[in-house]
Amino acid sequence: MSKPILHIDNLSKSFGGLKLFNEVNIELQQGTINALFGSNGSGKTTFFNLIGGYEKPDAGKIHFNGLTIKYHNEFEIAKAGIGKMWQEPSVFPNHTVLQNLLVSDKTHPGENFLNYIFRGNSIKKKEFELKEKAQNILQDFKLGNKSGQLAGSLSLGEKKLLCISMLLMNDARLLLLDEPFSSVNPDTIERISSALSDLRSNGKTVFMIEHKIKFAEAISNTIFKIENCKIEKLN
Amino acid sequence: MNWMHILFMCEIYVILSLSANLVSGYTGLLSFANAAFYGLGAYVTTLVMKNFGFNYFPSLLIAITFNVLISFIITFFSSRLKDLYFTLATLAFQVVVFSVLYNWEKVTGGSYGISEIPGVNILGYGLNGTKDYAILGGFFAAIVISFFYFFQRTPFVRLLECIRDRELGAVSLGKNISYYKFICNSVAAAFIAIAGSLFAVYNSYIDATSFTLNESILIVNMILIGGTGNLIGPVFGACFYVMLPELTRMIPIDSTQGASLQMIIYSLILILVVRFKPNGLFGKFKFQ
Amino acid sequence: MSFQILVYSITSALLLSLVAIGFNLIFNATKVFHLAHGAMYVSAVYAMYEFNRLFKQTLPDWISVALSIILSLLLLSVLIVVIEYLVYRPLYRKKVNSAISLISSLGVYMLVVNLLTFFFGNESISLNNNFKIVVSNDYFKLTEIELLQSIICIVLISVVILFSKTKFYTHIRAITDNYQVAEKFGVNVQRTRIIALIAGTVLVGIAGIMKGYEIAIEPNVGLTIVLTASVAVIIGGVNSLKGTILACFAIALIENYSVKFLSAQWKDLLTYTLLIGVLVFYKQGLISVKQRIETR
Amino acid sequence: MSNEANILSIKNLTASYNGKPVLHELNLQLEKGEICCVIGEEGAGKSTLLKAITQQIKSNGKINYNETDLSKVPTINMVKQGIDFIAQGGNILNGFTVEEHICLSLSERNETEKRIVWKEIVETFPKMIALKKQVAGRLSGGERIILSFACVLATNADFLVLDEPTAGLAPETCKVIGDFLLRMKNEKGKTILLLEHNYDFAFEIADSVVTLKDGSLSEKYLCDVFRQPDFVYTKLYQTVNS
Repeated sequence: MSKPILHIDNLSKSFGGLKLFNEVNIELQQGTINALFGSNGSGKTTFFNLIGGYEKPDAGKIHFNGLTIKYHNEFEIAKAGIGKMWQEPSVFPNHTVLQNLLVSDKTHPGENFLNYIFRGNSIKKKEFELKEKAQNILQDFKLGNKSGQLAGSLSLGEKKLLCISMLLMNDARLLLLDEPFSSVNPDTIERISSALSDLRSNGKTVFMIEHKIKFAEAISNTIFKIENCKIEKLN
Repeated sequence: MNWMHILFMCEIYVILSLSANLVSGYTGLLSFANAAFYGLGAYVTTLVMKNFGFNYFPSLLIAITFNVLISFIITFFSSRLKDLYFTLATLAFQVVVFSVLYNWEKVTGGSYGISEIPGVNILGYGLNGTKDYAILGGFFAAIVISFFYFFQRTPFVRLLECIRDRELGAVSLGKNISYYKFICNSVAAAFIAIAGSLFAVYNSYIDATSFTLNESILIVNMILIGGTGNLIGPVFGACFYVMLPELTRMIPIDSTQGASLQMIIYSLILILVVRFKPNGLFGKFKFQ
Repeated sequence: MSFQILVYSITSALLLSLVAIGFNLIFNATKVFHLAHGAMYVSAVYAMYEFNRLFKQTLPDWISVALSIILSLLLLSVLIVVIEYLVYRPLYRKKVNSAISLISSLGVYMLVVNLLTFFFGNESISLNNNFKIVVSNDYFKLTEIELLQSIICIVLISVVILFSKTKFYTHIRAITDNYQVAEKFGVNVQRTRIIALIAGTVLVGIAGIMKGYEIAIEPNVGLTIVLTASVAVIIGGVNSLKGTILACFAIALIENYSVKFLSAQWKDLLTYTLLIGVLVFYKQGLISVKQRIETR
Repeated sequence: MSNEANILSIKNLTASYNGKPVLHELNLQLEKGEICCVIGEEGAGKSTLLKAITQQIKSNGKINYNETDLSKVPTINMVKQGIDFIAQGGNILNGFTVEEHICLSLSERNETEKRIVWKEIVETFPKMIALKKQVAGRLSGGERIILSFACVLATNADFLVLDEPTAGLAPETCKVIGDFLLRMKNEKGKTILLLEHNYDFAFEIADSVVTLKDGSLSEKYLCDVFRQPDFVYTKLYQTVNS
């Protein structure tokens, strides 16, 4: 029983007078794919915003492998390893696919400004390393041929694939995907689900919101359902 | 037409527009506070040189650190406010700094300004005449231009542009947005301090009226007409705007009307550039 | 003595709310941070001055004043429609971000004010302010023009409050929200924009003329006036006219009482620090509805 | 389907959207009271087709509805012309409450009609009444689509153009929308142009199907053919969505 990567204990949240969650307790195991279903307006996106630290819960705590999520700045939670893909995938449109990946890496030389002045040549070496890593990831996601193309010109499906590969480059351990399969054609769905199972095989955890139940069920280990402000585990 | 004076003014405005471009071109936030930092740079250098008797270069360093500290305010604005309200906050900051410089008699000499500012002497050789100052100005301008030339090659700029295009995307990748905005604002404020101090020692008399909101609008004009997000745009914008008043001096009208005529031309160009060429003549980044 | 300041604050608050309501209407209808509003304020006084000088010889006094007011407001409306067609509409079509519309409006402001100083010189002008004191007791003195101002303002403000119940104001609110969806609901966006612009400009024109009778108007006082009005609009909440009016009273009181302690030259500093404070700490006033996170 | 003249006829329509040419020489005819579904994946030009019909973007080619040339009708009078539409994600004014949305759509109707329509909305979309005072900006994706349908019911237009009404909706909501559209067609004889990429939903309710691929339309297949015994159904099903 590997230790839970994400542990939520009695979380409750209401949104503009509407009670969304009260006393929700769930745990996600490391290296699994989990899907979350729920009728419309049941607050699935709000739930992901809570985990990502973009919204404050009314009560309850969220633990991500030992670290309790604090709510003053969102980027720290993302740095700790929770990657988030929005419903509208947030790729950088005016940069090439390769540049998108380079920027997503945690150790991107842009991190701190001062080492430009003192360690100029280590920057070039680091840049070469990152390009190497980015190319491999692109091959795995079969986006290799598009590495020079501007991210803005990709189709929605490819943007979602690029977004997932950026999170992988960012070494996110828990990936929150908001509707990865919606309004995407079948062969891209195939590519996305094979990418997700690769992620699972090298120890990443995926937590996704999805309406296309038959695609989500096919690849998820556990399924959760939101039912009148509670989240239950189905299988 | 005194060519040395024009050259010196070109150097000052190249430094100013390149720094303004760093704030607006790479973070996508349009700031009207550049003239405020220009004024603060000038006043701090003058006050340090006159009251504490320091030489030019140490007081320049003090002015730079002072401007960098003050630039925290702009970073605070940029982390909380989005495009329109950020621009508005910097406009208000500009007017506040101007009215402090203009009204605080005890320290800044109020509306009379400060005169007899000591000149610059390097290793005993005192600079005098516009030719010497043009050389000093050229030296500083060269530093600023080469800094930006190499700055554009680094991966740091790529990250800045990504943050500018999709801030939320960068946050969800764990990038600390305000750190990068702080870097841009403080480096820009430091360079602007150099321009301010150069103007003070060159003119040997400064008063608040040369650091008004109109000055900020002029600097914004420069990066808008030249275009942002690269090197040629701001440099061209600066030289164009320094040449322009020389032409209006040709037309036989009295000086007060001349000033209004200049502002009429600036505002007309501003409106036309924003409407027809939003990313300026050479610029890459469009304020869309 | 302090009661006199209270009375003075009320009259200046009423005047400020005329400008602020005009600004609010235009900002909501066109999403442009209409700094040129200040230029309209000043050019109303200049137009009034010129028309009055023209008609004074030929017509009896009060007819020439009435005629000049109407002609000045007409001239302003034509001017704002020209600005809409030449500057604001192309930007609206290109869906430009709001900082760019702020600069263009600032460009228009600079253009109009400097055209005025180019032709009429830099000195301030005033419309014969030799008015006798109508109400005077040991508490406060009220000159004729201030009384007239207050009455006109109260009338106009109540007209505007009634107006905010009509279909037309819901159209403005719809355009503020999302003009494409508003078009689907049958809201004629172009026409509403023009009407809002003209209504706002007429209001600010009247405010300018009335102030012109009270004190001398400097050509570049417009920017401070419109930015003070924008502070009221932001504090009062961008989409509530009543909020704007209440905020105008608050600002007028703060400004006038503080001028009593520190000297008048610091008045600008106070207004702009107030603007910064409101912008930075009063986030709620800017985003009228708490949108969902992704649309941030 | 009645053999009246085509209520809507689109002849060699070409349109482009922010610079890129999207639709090439489109031809489509709809009879009155027909639910026609245009199937195409995202980026094939469905939203552009909606924007072209409702004159939100300029396009060349002829679009006639009830013998009136739509290029002369601006978007704001579309409802008077009897045409209503729902863009992708629903048409929502964030600052307006649910009630204000419906009043806006009812603005052209007199008092008696208003009461009748309100009663009808309460029956078909009970959830809307619970959210009556709720500000639309806080509604979830599905609730926004249902609110848009309530507005469509309020304007009572005869021709509806719907762009991916079921995108991102849970199955039971799709069911509600499907029944609503069928009721609109059968009881009120409305013509509906459905732009969808979700096949199962489209096939249940559509009378005819057309595929849109890279901006050009295929032949129009009548759905009854699909509803024949199984083997025909599966064969044609593959060809259509190849």
